[in-house]
Amino acid sequence: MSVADVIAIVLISAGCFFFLAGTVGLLRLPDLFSRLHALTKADNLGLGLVAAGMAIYMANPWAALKLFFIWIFTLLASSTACYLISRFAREQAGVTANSGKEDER
Amino acid sequence: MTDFPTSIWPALLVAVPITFALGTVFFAAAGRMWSGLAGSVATTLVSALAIAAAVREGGLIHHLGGWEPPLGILLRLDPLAAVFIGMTALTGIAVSFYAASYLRSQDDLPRGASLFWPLWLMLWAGLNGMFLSNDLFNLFVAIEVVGISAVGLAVLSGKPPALMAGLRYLLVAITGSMSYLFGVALLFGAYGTLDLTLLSAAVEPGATTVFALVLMTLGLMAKSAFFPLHFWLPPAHGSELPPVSALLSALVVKGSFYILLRLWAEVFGVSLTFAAGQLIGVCGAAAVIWGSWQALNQDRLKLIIAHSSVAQLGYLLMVFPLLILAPGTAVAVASDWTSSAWTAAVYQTLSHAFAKSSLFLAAGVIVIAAGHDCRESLLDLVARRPMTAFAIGLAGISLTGLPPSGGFFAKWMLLKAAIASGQWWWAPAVLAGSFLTAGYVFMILRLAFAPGNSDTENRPVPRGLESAALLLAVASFFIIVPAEAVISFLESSAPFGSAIVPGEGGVLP
Amino acid sequence: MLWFLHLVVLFLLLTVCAGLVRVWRGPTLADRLLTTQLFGTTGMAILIVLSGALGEPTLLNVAITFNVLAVLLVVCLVRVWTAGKAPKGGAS
Amino acid sequence: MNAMETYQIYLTASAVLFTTGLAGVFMARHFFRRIVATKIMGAGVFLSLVSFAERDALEFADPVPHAMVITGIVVAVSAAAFALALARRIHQLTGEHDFTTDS
Amino acid sequence: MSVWIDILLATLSVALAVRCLTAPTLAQCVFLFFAFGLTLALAWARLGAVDVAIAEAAIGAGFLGVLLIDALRDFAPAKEATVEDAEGYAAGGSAAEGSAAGVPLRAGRAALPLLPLAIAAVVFVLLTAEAVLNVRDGGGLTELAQENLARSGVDHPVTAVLLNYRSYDTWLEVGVVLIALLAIFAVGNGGTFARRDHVTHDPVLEPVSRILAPVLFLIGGFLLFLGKYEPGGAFQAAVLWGAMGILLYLAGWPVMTCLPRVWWQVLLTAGFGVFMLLGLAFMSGGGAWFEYPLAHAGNLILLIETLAALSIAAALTAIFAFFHEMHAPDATETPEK
Repeated sequence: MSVADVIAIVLISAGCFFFLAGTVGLLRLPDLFSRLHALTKADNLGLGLVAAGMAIYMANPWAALKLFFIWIFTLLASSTACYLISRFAREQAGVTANSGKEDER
Repeated sequence: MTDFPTSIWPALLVAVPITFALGTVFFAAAGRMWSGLAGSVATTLVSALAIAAAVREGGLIHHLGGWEPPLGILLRLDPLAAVFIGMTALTGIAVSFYAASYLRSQDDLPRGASLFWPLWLMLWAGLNGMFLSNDLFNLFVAIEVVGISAVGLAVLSGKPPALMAGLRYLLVAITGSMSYLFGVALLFGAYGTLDLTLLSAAVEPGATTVFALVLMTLGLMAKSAFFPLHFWLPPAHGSELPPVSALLSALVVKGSFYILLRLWAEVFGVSLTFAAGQLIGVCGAAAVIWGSWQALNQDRLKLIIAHSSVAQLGYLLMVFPLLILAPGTAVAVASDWTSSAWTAAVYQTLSHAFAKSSLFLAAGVIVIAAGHDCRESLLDLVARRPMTAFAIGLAGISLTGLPPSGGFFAKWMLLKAAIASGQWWWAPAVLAGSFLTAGYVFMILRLAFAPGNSDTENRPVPRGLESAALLLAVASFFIIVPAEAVISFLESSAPFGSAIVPGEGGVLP
Repeated sequence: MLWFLHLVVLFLLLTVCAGLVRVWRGPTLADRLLTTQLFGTTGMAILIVLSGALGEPTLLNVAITFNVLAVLLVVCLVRVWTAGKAPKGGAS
Repeated sequence: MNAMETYQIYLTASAVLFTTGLAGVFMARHFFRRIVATKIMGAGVFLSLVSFAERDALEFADPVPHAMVITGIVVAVSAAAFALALARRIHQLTGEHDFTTDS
Repeated sequence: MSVWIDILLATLSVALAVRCLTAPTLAQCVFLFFAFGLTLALAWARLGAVDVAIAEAAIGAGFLGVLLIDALRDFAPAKEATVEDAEGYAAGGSAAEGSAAGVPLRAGRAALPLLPLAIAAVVFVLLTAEAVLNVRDGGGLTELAQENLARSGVDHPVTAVLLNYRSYDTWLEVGVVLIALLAIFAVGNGGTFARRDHVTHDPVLEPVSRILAPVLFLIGGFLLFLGKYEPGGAFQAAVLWGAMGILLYLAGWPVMTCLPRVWWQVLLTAGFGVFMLLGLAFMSGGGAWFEYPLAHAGNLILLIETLAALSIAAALTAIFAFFHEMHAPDATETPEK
């Protein structure tokens, strides 16, 4: 196993950790907005680390470029999506106020 | 098997209607009508020329993209396909002229009604493609072209009952074609080819083939509205615009029947058994009795005609048990009745297509004249609309199977085949169906001769509408005249006239 | 190295399964949206890892396509559900 | 478990998916669910085709089933879109969302 | 190890499908359907069907998903968005818990005999599995497709099948999209679109659409061009371009009314029409329909793919716009088709 592979393994493992954190956050956190917060971390960091690890593993500049685009794109997408979701949730009759209560069901 | 010469006609049969269909999209309502009519005339001409060429050469083929099967797709205009294409052309041209006149004379139609033309020409191309195709997957695509455009036509009136019936029809169509496609997937997995001819040489008995057979048969039966999967047909055909009802009942259900017939006769022989044939025959007999009985109990003319379709389609199913050889029967002996049974299938298809479309067109005339299609609308029809009444009479006689009509010839051949093959038990069903059919036909005719009340409306009807209905009724009556020539043409090539020889390990014991 | 990549795929799939619970429980549409968003990202990570594991770099194109359309879905959902309240698309 | 090849796992799944979709088409009542059920049925069919393609792979997987599946997906989506349009129109005109009031 | 991936994926897809059909609310049904689409795309990837995965992601999950979401506006009461669901009239308060415990499909009035049906379903699954697993190895057409690749004008076998060996199917399929569009117009009022004269100023959506739309266009073109060499091609590109149209439409741009009617008509029919006419043109030289001279096959296929992608993209955008405006039928109308 070469040094590059070890670096890739470390990066991908770290990415997996963030995905795990995001999922746990999604399941355990009490209300929508904290869940939203948790998820953004998972999206950006988790995918970024996995992509970086795979770029090193594949050792192919063309693939690395694509991976980089995928990541940038996810950043753009997830921030837009999170903004839209939170705005949507706010517009829909005050989720902020009672989302905690609804979650108790 | 396919030593027919290559020709461009099969390609043109699909390309010409589509060219005109695309042309109609560019026009507003009036221009759409004229370009649509031009397309219908052109397609009919191409069909006539193609059939003439097929008669001359015995059959034509076309390798699409220049690739041989199994890699490419083969279009194959054999005599059976030619007869079905001819049926489509004759019905199509009459209905096109009717529709042109009808759509122009009705002013309460929704704005989308002029979409009739592109959808109908696409449907026509799809039907031609279906009859020509020699490839299982291409048949699936053609089925979808036909299915979606047929439902599109069915909902043109925009009324809630038509939409409801249309959605039900569409769901049945999607489910049926998915079921068919699953069968295709299994056959492709097992034999590595999609070409019907190659497949018929390769197919072996076994669980896979049996399962594919069951799936494809059920899927196609649902699309053809064969009993017991007919539930969607009466509401759909009863609520459409009259020209659309005529097209759908005459042509669209026949498309799936054609595929079913081809598959059973050419591909699935080894997996069929005598019992399987009997089972599907029983479905047919039940359809004949049940559909006719329902038709007798309807109040609205269009619903009578729609239920009658269920019954008449039942006759087509009764052909299958007669084609399958009983254990221990020699092929040579069977040729007596298999030829009659094939003739019955083709003639029942033709006479039903013409008679049923004629009846629906006539019903459209009555709806225009009286404003509705309840029983009262028929009163005194003979005096008010003699031409329409005459069309209904002729078509009704052909449906009932009274001599010397086309329908009579079909039912006579069916009886002959049933007796000759020793399967006499189909005869009572055929006869009972005829009696019940006579019941509702004479119910209609009795009303037509009855004196009407003075307050029955009688609005003017464009003359073209009545002539189209009459033309088709005459066609359904007189197709018996060229019978000998048609049959000798059909007999020149398999699968017409051949028996289905069951193999070991078939679908039923 | 391959075994590691397979392990990663398996692990990410399991997180998807866990995330499903949120789709079932909701409680609000926004929560489900959020989970779908997470699915999209995790699915992309799986695709990336798979493309390495199978030696099929073209799988990255699938990831790109998915990525783009996931945004469209979210945009559409929010737009569609708020259309009744926000000033409408200029028709007025 | 190791005796089972990749394509066989997905073939089994395809059979189950097809049945699920078929049951859904007949048993679900809301138009919307029936339409989704036809899509699931289709997914089962396509999965079986792609599985066969993987089984027959040489240098690359069999391209013919792949092409068939792409065609099939487009056709199925077109049909589903049409069905959805019909269902929505019915809902707007009558307020119905299943076939219960239909004859 | 990889076997477990496959088993997990297969189980997950089946579970999602079942759950999708039995979910108590339509919104859940839609989201589970997305998740199902995702697992399916991963399954295609595992099976080496990259083209199918792109098509599934683009059309099956993306486009149909957008339509399903839009249909939710009609079918699901709007308050479902914030307050937990139940289809209003349905099985009562604890709908979510009840069906999580295994109450199947809303049986309602006509309570179907569930046990026999369940048994029938199990028997059917077993029969299907038996038939499917015992399929003999037919060998497929891999070898033939590979042998003839040099004569097809492209380097990617799936594209060769789609646009050369079986181009007739593909052509009809482009036709099916057009027919579906016409049929959808027939359902409504003949295809009219509300005129939008100005852009709404959505603070996020507008800049996003400005950035994302060109990116979508580029990725679509990229996939189209790649189709010659590796997975990609007309349909995938079409959906990305269609997605661009839908995005611009949603952001408030006057997508459906910015072009004169006749241009839309040309755009919608060009793919289908030119595909056919090119085939016919070469047929007049003595070949077969859709047979292209080898020297030009590659370029002709690229041309056909481009036009087909444009047409399908236009059709998808029009279908979505039509769906979207179905909800507000009283908008000012301008005849489109």
